[in-house]
Amino acid sequence: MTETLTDTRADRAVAPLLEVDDLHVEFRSGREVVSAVNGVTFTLEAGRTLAIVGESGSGKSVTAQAIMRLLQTPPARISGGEIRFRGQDLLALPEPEHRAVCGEHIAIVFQDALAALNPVYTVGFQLTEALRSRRHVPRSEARNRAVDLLDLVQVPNPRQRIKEYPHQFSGGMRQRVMIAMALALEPEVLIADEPTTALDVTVQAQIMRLLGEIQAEREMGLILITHDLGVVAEVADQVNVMYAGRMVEAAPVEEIFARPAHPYTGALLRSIPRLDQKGQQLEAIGGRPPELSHIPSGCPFHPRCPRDEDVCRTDPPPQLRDLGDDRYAACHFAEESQIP
Amino acid sequence: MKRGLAVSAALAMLATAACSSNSGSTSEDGGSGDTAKTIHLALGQDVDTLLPMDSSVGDNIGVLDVVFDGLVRYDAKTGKPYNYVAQSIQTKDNLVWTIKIKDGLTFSNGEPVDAASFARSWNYSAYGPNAMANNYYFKRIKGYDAMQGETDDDGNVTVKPKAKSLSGLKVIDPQTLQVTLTAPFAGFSIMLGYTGFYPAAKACIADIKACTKKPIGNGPFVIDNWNQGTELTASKRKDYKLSETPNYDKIDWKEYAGSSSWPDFQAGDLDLGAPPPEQWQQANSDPDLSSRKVTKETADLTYLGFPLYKKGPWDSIDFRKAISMAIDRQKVINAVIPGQSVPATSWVAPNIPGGKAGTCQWCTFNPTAAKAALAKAGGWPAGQTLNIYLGKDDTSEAYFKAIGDQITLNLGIKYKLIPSEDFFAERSARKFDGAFRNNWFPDYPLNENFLAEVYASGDPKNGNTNFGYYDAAFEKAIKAGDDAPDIDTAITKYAQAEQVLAKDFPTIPLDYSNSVTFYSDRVDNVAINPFSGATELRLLKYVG
Amino acid sequence: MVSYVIRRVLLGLFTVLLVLLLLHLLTTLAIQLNGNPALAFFGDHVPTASQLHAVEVRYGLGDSCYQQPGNPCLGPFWHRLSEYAHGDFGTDLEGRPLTDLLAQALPNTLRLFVIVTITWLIIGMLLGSVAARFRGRPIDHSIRLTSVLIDAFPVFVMLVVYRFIFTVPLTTWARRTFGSDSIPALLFKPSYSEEHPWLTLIIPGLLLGLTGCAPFLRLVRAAQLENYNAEHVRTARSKGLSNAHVTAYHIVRNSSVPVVTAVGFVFADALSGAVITEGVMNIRGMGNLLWQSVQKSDVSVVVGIVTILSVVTIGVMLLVDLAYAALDPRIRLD
Amino acid sequence: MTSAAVDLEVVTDQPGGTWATVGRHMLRRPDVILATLVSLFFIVVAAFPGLFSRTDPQHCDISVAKIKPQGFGHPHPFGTDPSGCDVLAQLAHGARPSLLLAFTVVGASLIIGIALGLLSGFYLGWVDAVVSRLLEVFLVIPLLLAALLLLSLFRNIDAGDGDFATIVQPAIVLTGFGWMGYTRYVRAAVLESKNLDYVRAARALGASDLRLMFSHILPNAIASVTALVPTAIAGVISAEAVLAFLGIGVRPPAISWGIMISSGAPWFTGGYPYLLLFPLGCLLATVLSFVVIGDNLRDALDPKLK
Repeated sequence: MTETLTDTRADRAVAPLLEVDDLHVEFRSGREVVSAVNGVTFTLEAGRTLAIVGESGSGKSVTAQAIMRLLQTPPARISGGEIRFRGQDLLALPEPEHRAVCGEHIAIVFQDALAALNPVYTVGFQLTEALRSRRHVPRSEARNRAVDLLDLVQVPNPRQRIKEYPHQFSGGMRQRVMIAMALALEPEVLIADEPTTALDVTVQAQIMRLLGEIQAEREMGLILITHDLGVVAEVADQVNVMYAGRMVEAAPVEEIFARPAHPYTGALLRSIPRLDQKGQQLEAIGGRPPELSHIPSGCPFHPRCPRDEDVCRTDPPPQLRDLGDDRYAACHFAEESQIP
Repeated sequence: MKRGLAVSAALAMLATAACSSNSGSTSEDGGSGDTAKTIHLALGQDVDTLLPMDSSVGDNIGVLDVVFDGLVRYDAKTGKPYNYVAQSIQTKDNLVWTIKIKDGLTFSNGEPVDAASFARSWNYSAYGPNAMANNYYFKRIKGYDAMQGETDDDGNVTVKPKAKSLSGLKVIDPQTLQVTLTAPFAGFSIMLGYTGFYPAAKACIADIKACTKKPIGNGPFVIDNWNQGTELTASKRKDYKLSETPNYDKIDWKEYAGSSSWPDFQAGDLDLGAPPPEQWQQANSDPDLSSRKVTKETADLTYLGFPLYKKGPWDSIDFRKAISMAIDRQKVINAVIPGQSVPATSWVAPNIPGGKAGTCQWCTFNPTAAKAALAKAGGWPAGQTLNIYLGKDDTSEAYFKAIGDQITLNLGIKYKLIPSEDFFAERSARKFDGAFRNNWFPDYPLNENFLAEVYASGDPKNGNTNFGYYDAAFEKAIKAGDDAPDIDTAITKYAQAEQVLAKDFPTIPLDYSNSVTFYSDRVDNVAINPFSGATELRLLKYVG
Repeated sequence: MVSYVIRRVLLGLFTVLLVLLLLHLLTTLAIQLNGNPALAFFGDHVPTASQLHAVEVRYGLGDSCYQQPGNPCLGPFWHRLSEYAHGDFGTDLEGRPLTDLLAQALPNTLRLFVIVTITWLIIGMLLGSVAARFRGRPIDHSIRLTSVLIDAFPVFVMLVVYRFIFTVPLTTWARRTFGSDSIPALLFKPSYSEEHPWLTLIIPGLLLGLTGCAPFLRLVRAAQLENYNAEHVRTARSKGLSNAHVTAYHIVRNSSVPVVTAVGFVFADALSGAVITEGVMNIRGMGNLLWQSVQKSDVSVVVGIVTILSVVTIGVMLLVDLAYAALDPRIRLD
Repeated sequence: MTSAAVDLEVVTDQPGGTWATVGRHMLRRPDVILATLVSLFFIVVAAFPGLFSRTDPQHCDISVAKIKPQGFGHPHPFGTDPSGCDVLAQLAHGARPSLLLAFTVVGASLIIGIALGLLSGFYLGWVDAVVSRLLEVFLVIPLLLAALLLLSLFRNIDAGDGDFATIVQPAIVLTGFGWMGYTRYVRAAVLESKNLDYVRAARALGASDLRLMFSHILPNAIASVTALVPTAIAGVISAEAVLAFLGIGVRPPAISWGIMISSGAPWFTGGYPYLLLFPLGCLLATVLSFVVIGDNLRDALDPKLK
């Protein structure tokens, strides 16, 4: 069944922009099989920003790459679940059709722009590459589009800068080029995989504000992947927290900050400086993120969890429970509100 | 697009240089297309000149044989000389020779072939500073010494040559040349067929450099073009008057730098060819190929010399007898150069006037007698290796390895081969400390050429240069030969000189090479010149 | 950029000068030790002192310093330098000007190199990309193994076997079926022919190229592997570009940078391969000419040819660096 | 370039363990085990040829020339060559010059290369300029061309008959024109690791230049260079055959695989294939095993290309 993707404006409003439903991703090396993502579900609506937060190794980047089918398939394998874009399961699509979606409907921005941009081509070439090779836009028109894109991302003097090479741009400017490149084909969904991690704080804020403006202006769905809750506060509408390949909490951004339901989210909040709570001792979370090859039994967070009851160790990993007000948490004691 | 520029520049530079027109003069389209009957031959690459006065070794002698006519030529079957350009050659006392030249013969550029053309060529060769390879052939003619400058031992000229021409040469009239030798020599007329005695046109002497590349000859063929190192082409002269001219029109020589021309012959690109040792067996077992094969024993002698000028076991005759009898010559030939040589049992080639097989009694394989002779000579110091020096050539290295193995096998003497490019330099500088390879390819068919030139020195103290050998009886016999009234008595006198050699046994004859030539189905009547071993190109018939 | 080229050219000239000096000292020492090539001129006959001296003068070895080992003979060195400066590259032992020798030999060697380089590029890039593309799979191992085998195969063995076993049957078959002057007939001709230089050089060039392509192939594979994992390739894929586009623009283009530098190194080694190929296949080229003149201790030809070969090598290395800078903008030629 | 730097840190952060892990990694692969066995076998043959053939390779009787291989148990198991010498004896005694030449040349080139590379990379300035000029002069004249030139020009110097004497001339020439690759490699590695943090830290702690060079920079430069060694050994072994073909390699009466191959090649085409196949087989087996070891060593040390 090769469904074509000629979606008309009408059904755009019906099916959610992007749904990830019970996604499982495994990594096979030798005889050992490691599950990097086991059972992640979330939806993204147009015009809203979903932040996925978690320490490195929690499977957030793998999820993003699974959506774009960028995972190297000898070791990695999507072993379950669906990724629906407007009701259309991307995983079922054959390669050429899936490729048509990438860039056209869903685009991604990576963390380290210097490595992500090809050093031997000019910025102009890389900006217009998708336009010229997929939409066969004539060279001059493509160049103007490139200048507009750089203008959109507030890169000064764009007509001159498109002739230059990535290594001639500063960190912040390169990240803007990445964003411009992702927007080349006016995608509806933009995935930003730790877009600001490699930048210093002041530039970080500018990039986040730029993403927010573009997302609002174009009514795009924005998935913001980061390990830094602080960055998320202003831009995100909804926050999902991931730990050891699972979604441990999902809630609107105000609720996450006000009433963190999962102990891990609470620990994350306590480890970042908060304007609203002065003089509070910053605490680092004890222990280290679990090795994906041997995730602890029961609730994966239990070795580092202040609560750590027997049930956490023995029972199977808790599922996400609905706590009302769009709040969900995967913890046996989620309902008992205010975890210290 | 700056970026692409450098890359394409790199490739372009390589491409243009590569396809620059082949600026060497493009030879006419020899092979395909035209209807002229063409013979394709191979040429060794040590051909560096086509000037007769300067050609003494290598394939250029074969080329010049069809480009020039000598006063005398040698019969293909017997090797006996007969007058060709010369009308007659007379002498009463073997001292003064009167040569009459046939009338009306011309060079390819129209100049007359007369007495002056021969005198001009001989004078040019004899003049020392011209440093011509055939210079020493004229040392028998009166006035030769006056034309050589003297040099002191470290090589700078002390005395400039006094004369520019040989006083012994007199042009009596345009067709008559009178030659006066320094001393009577019966074999002088026999020498006149050799390349060094060819005539030279005025135009050639005027511009020697051009003449080296495009000789002006009086033979049946004219050199068209010589792309040195690659190809040499010649075509038949229409206005050639004399009788010996073949039935084909063009000759195309292809030059080979050491690599064997055998595959080209097999593929049909060449009309004459000889297989390398490795292919010998296959070539002979191939019914088609072996039916088109001609072999003939030649006068090309390979022999082992010893540094008689140095103290050591060499100067004992018994030691040399032991070495000689320890070598099974036939077995070595069959293993290394099958069918390409025959064991030598004399110092003068049997097919040369005055040559007779069997003059050497100790040249047959006799291991027991060899061991006895070695013992008589005081044996060989234990542990010391016998050095064998030779030139750099795969076949001769394999041949002398087999000889060395025979000596070790039958006498227990360990040996070591020392091949070197500078073999000739070291030999004449007497640097050898062991046995060494020698080869003699006669310049003219007379037993004297094998004897006087190689062993005579007239210097009792340190003997001839290469071996340091001197025997008054040998020198006397040679002198008697020179003074003999006619050629036949001369030959018997020279033969007595060979008997003296047989008694002294200074060197060990090893083998006379067989010249073996395979020919393609396009040619016939392939005859091999007995003493030069080259194919008689004038007798070759093109059968298309 | 221009200042860089000028500086490199000057450095190159300085290097050529050093090479010339090194060559002169070596060849002079060789003559002093090996004895005088003039003696070889006389073959079996023993020359008199005056005849020998006449030939020495003709060979340009008249200067007495050639007789004393250890004497650097700087006189003749400056003489040769001034001659080179005036564009006179001297003559060989037989008096043929070097420029004539080169006019005949250089085109053949350059033709051989063009074919060799094309063979490298095609086989190297092709097999290297295939090996990288199917990394770890059996085809990757077999390609790497065969490339090692070919690399270890002495080039002369292939040439001798080809010339003595394959050429004759192939060319006779081709002549029978396609006519004696057809392309295949000339392609398999046992040795080089002046009338059809390009055709008769293809197979020798191929065989020589084959032996040199192993390092090339490994380099292409390594360079492409590095790029397969590169992040900019992942970005390109995320833009929905086709596999072919991504491979051509983002993998091959980036991995061509180290490959170009490899041409510089392997080019220098191909010169030595040429000596053997030209020897066996009877090609009148620079390698063959050099080998002949070294055998005859023909000093002026040896020095002349090696100098020209070094100039060509330096030229190629400079071009490779320029190409390197052109291919990778991060390299700045200050 | 950042990814390369990162990997270097990965390699060096367990300094002690590098070789152990490399060793474990290598020995798990079957082709490496086979390659090691083959190369060890030929090293033993080179060290003790007597074990494999009692006959003296130079005892050649022309009357038993060109005998086809008769198989073991007969006087000439591998047959005899055109001058009657036993092929098996030659193979056994030919191994030593070939391998000895390879090890000496690579060893010497390595030492020169590392020394010059280290000095020029570490000190830069005029040292680097001199070394670069030297590099360029020697790179301009390629290895084989230089060998051809030097060995033919100095052909008459006889260095005697000892094991080492027969290979001293080609060894000097091949080393003289073989060190440049290592210098470039080490220099690049030194430049790369010179300004890494752990080296700067060591310098800040007052480590002397020598200590810096030998205990900090060299170990990780060595890692990439040692991977080159086996492939270089393979290169010299096959180069020896080419030198023998040109008549300027190991000098007879000593025998080497190269000499057997170059004299055997024409006979292969003349109907005696075993004269080429036996020595060529030995050469290819040795070269192949060294290259397999070299490739795997490089892959083990440079995880990126595994």
